[in-house]
Amino acid sequence: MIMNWVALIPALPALSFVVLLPLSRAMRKRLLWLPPSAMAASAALSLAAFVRTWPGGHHEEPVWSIAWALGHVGGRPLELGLALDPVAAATLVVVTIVATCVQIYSLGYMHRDEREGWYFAVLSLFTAAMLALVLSDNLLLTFAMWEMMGLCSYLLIGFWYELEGPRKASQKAFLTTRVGDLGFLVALFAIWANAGTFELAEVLHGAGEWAPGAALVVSLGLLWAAMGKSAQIPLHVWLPDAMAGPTPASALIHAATMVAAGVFVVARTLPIFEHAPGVLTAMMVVGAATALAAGLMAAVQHDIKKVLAYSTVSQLGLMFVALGAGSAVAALFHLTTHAFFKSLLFLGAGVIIHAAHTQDMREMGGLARHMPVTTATFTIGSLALAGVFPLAGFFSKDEIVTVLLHEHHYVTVGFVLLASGLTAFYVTRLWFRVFSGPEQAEELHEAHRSMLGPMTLLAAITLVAGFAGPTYAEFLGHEGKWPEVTVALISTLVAAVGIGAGWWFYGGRSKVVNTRVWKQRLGYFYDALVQKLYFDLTYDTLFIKGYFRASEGASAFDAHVVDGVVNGAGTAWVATANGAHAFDQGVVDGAVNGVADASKGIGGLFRRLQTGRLQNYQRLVVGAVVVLMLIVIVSRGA
Amino acid sequence: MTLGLEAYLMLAALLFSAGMYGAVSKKGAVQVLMSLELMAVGVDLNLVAFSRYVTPVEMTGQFFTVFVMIVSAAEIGLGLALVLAIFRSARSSEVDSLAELKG
Amino acid sequence: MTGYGLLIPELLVLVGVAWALFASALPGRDRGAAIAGAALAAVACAAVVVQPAGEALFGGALAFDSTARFARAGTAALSAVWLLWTAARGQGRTREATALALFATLGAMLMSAATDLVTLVLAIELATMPAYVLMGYRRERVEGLEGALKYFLLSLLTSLVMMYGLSFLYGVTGTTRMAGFDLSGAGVLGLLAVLLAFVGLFAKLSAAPFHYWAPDAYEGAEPWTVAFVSTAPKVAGAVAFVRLLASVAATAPVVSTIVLVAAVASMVLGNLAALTQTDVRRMMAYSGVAHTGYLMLAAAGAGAAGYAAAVFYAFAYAVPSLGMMLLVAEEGVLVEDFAGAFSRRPAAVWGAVVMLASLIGIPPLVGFFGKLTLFQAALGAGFAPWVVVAVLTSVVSAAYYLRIVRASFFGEPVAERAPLAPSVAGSVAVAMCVGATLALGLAAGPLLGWLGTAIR
Amino acid sequence: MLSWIVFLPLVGVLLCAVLPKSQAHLAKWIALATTAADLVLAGIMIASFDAASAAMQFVTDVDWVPQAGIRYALGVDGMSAPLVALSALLTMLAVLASWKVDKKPAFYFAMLLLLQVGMNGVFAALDFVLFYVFWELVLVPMYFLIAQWGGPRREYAAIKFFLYTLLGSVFMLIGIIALRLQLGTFSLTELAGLGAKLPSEVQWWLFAAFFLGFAVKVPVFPLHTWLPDAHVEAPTAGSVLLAGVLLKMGTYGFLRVSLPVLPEGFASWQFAIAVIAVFSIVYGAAVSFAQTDVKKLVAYSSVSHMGFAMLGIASGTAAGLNGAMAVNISHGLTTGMLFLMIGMVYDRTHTRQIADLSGLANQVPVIAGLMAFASFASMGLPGLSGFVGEFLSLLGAWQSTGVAAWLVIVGVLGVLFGAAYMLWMLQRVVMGQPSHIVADQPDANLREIVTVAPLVALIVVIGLNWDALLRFTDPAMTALAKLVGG
Repeated sequence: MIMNWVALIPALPALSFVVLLPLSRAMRKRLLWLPPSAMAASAALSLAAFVRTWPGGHHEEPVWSIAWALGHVGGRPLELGLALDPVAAATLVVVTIVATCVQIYSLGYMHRDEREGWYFAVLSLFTAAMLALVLSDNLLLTFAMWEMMGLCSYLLIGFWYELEGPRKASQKAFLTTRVGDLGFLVALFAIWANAGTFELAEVLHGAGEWAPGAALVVSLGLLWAAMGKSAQIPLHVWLPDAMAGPTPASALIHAATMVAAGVFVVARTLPIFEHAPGVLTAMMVVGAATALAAGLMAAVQHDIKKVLAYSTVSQLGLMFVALGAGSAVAALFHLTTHAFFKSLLFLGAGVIIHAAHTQDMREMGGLARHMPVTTATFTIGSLALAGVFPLAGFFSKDEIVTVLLHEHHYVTVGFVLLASGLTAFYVTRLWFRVFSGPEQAEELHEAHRSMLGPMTLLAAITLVAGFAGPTYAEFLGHEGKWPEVTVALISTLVAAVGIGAGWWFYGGRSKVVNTRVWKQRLGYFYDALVQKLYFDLTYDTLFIKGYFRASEGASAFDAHVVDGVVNGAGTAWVATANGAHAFDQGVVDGAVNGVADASKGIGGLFRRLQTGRLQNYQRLVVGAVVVLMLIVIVSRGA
Repeated sequence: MTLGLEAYLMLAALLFSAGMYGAVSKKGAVQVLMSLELMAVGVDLNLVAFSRYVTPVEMTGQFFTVFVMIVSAAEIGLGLALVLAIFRSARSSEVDSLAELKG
Repeated sequence: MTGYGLLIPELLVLVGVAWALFASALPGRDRGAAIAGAALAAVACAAVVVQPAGEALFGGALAFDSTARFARAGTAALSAVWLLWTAARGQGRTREATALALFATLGAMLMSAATDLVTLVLAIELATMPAYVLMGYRRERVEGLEGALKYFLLSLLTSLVMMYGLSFLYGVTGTTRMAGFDLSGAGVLGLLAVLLAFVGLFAKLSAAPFHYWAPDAYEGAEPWTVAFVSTAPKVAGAVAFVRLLASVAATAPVVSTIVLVAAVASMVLGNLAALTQTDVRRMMAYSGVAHTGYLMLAAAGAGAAGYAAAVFYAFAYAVPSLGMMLLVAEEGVLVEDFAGAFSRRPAAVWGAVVMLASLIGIPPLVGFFGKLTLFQAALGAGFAPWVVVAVLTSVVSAAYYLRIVRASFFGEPVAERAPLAPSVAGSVAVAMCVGATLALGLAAGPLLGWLGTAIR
Repeated sequence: MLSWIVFLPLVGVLLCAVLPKSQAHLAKWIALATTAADLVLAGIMIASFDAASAAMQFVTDVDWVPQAGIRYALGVDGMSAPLVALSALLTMLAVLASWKVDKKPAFYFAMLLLLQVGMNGVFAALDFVLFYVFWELVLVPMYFLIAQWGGPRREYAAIKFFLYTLLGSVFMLIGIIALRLQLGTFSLTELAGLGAKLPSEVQWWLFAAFFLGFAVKVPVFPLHTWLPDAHVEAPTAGSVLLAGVLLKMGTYGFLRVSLPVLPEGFASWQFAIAVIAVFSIVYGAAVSFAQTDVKKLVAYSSVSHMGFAMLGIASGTAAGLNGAMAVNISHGLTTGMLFLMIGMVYDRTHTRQIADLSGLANQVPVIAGLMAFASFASMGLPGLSGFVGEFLSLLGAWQSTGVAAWLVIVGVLGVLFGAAYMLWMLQRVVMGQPSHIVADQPDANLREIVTVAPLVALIVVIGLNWDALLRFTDPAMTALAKLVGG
């Protein structure tokens, strides 16, 4: 049965962008109800689609699919297409729910900003692109939406473009992700060269018979792209700076959707990676390293949003580890749960920043007493992130650990557990810094109802989502089972240790904690972490400044040398043509300088031949006659 | 001893080159004109010699010589008129003193 | 219309001469003679066009084949246009100028038809002698006379060398009919004869090693006299050159190497020397040398196509450069004098742009088709490297021609100049040149067809 | 029909020429009317163009100079039809953009129309000499447009442009004549098949001659130094047409002549062209990153974009050649639009220095928005026309045997550098606080928006539905790819 209404899911938010785009600011303000309602409708449709694909499970034909020809190249049609299969259906629900919460939340949060209309328009366009990516069953369409999301994140990060920070951060974000996108492009070329089509099913099906190195090139390209989009080391530098954008935007983009797109695409194309095992291990290594490094850096940040940003990088690292171990389900499940509790934390952070009028945790404290709802929901989110028992985070992280144990990657398990411990530690540190301790800001008050509503909804989901683990796995066509007791115990223990350490350092304090104590104990290691492990420093000096110098050199080279070659050739000749100084420089500007100088030099030479004295001419004529006679005689004789 | 064609040609060549040397080296315009006239004589002698030895019957050479003589006479007349005009306005007929036009 | 009827165009020109010389007795002012001359020259041109080609006269001394017909019509037309302009703007003694010009035209028309050494020598002298007087036209200006003297002496020297060569040519082959030349048995003497003969023609066409008279003579003379001397006789000169070359090339291949050497020398020297000129007359002199080089490159190709291309190119060069020299006569001799010309006379400056573009070889003008057929002939004869030289030097030529355009469009007028007296006839003459440059470009086909390939 | 499209503007030129001094301001209306009529004709031609067949359509073929074998032959196929339409469209927009020209307007618009005759003629010509006639004809009006209405160094830039292109094209003339001598015809359609018969040594030399002629126009790395000067000094309309159409004559020359007529010549030169193309991409992007004049930045970006087109051509595969054509059309649209926007900014602030401009978004949001749109289109953002050309060229190059894979990867870097300089420009010009020059400037008026609207529409339409363009180019390019054995 034709379910073409599914295509409406990405179309509705796109429509609201197209409607808002040409309007003036005042008109946009009046139509502000349009984007959230479009989002809500899209969420409803996603739920309906989810119900329609229930019970899901693994079968060849997608529930619904539509394809259309984009163009013809060399006679072969180039097709794009959307398809609804269990993976897409599940992710659709997650994305639309989070997006709707963020949109409703933003109504309150962005209330005073006069360019609010533009914010909602771009947010809708972004969501449309994400939904289209999820639904896409054609890698070219995926790439197109991938870059579209990059553009929207550029516009959203750079929303307050009057300020220096957002301007630089948006450009950094776009260029760093574009570095990753180059990988995607190369992968697309290799796919087209080998499979002759971008249609996902055919590509996965035919991956076996490709030319030897092709699978390696494709998977490396896709991995590199995912590392760019999901901010894995070494391409993670843009995410912390991206916090310069509005917080709800970060909640949607840098917690739930865009950064997760990398994981989603790799999950979709995992069969290709199986043909290049080396890439899987590389992915696991990158994931583990990122999880640990990001966790460490999160622990030393003072800006609340930066802590959450590094935490996202760390959690994404975990998802990469799951993918590296070959289990798409574990990664997707963690992606789902992470989407909920991380966006909840970001929304919470938004409220906290509004209340404390600062992003620096050192100037916060004692919010718990005045903001009960925010504290409650934030706590649920933090505990989920830390991996405490009843909450979603615990189940999805355990899923990953069980998969790792099953695949006997014991070293990686160590890394994961260490990272989880660190996560618990910095979550507790954040919680106590913000909620306990002396109040530093005046008249703290609870946020507006429209902002708390979505947060409570997300908190409720986080409470319940964990238990959906096995059913989620079966829906995706894998046998779902509860995590073993041993694994549950180990991870709870690790979480407890983390929380305890956090409590011990930052809990129950009456005065403001300063960081000097850390500096003495850890010394230069602490500085390294504060300096974000010198990544930014090396990139700036090596790539950014290097490129500046290279382009300055190229421009000078072009203006003087290449152009100069045209002039140089002239001046060189002129210098050799003796008596060059005779003709004046003024005459030169009329013609093409280099070649002109040369020809002028020689021209000058000929003119000197013309002395004006008749005798010379006669002698030259007679001389010429004699020379010609010699030529004739010699050539005749020869 | 009978004088063959080569002897006449040698004489003509001698006259021609003497005239050419004179035209090239002499200072005065009139002297240059006279040397050119000498070259013309060389050409005429050459033509007459050929007519006598190569085409004695048709005597095409003779006609050729007549025309060449007429033409060079007219040329020299014109040349003298030109030199006179220059002498009247520039007070000197030194060929090399006239060198304003150059470059 | 055979036999002596063929000579009607020449007779018309002769009537023109008579009218100019003895006009003092007849009514009508000084200018009347020039206008009458122009009209007669035009009628002569029409008469030539009407004539069928291919007749020989005086026992083969004159052959009115299609190439001769093209050159005679061309020369007559060019002198008609020049006379029209002189009637309007000539400065004094126009009757003498008309007589001299028509004499030269008569000489040129005969030269293009001459197939016998004797008629050739006569025609050449008839064409060049009036030129000496025209170059020294302003008796009171010493430079004029100096230029004329240099032109006279060098030209006389080279024509005597030519006659010496021709005498040997007659001696060796035993005949003065060009068609009958057979130099195969002649050995070195024959080749020397040919070489010496060509020295004169090189000088007449101001080809490179023998061009020294041109720049000084052009600079000394009045621009409007240079206009005639540098263009009208050149078409006929090209025909004579090609006819002599055709007659000897078969049996003395070394001559085409000599012509090639002269051609390349002319192209390079002419264009490069013109680059830094500030006096437009000297620039046009060197440009004349350069264009003679192109013309000889085609002729060196030694083939029917090459000869036709050379003659066509001579005409394609003559028309725009006549127009340009007339404009120089009106605007002033230095490149700076053209400054701000566009604001004064936009139509005339546009005419200059068209003519200069044709000289550069920009399509769709007559110059382009001249160069196209020329390069085609040269490439056909395997002169690829020399064609590259020709192509590069024509780019260089664009540089100095554009300086005139640049001055007239963007230069600020240096001194406040008295606006030129408007004259219909003068502008019509220049307009005819511009029109011909454009029309003959678009109608290059029929023109080439009409020219035909008479000379094998 | 084609003769009308090519020579209709000539009517406009004559009308402008004959305008008395007093009514000189009427010239712009004449120009608008003629270019609009020309666009309508071009529209009819595109609409009634039968995309399926790769053969020449609307052909007129009559003798011109029979002695030299030159024919007056016009015709369009899948490759030239879109280019003729692009030229017609951009010229009309150029006329609209020069509404405020008050210095000698009759002369200005006459030159613009004469330029259009040349441009339309080049794409429609089927006889090689006719092609060369229009190719050279374009030089004269462009020379006057730059030299008369240009910026401070206009005379130098104009003469440099003239001599540079003339040098290239005279070598092409030698090639044309050599082809005529070897193969006996000037007709491009006949030549296409015959060329293979030539010995590969001759093909190598001929390809070199044509390469010089076309590469100067594209422009390709060593021969590009005329472009920045010409662009910076040309008036807005001049830059739009120079970048929008004139550069395409170079690549069109490769596609119409070099590839089909000299397949072996192409095979021996293929790798060299690919290297030069990729170098142009990266080099152009790097140099434009350091520019201080926004117009020079866009000029160097043209070097980079046309590098993609050359890479597509070097690939010789159907995808690559389609990519080259796509770059031609989309670069015409995007860079044309960029120059129009820069023109608007210049009309207001009379400066093009990036340092003086900032904060356009707050002061003139519409212009800023359109400028950002054009920048993202030229950066190759999927969904807009820029991506089509770059993606297909790189894809074709990857598939092609003649182009090494590492070259494509360096080419892909060009995509990144392209984004870098465009964003860097946007960040300084569009974002930030309005500088004192930008403050209290009026936003875009209706005429300016109407000028840019068709470009925006086309960029989006081609971006979303590639077949809008590929429908025309694919048959011709597939046939060409088979001919070249790509």
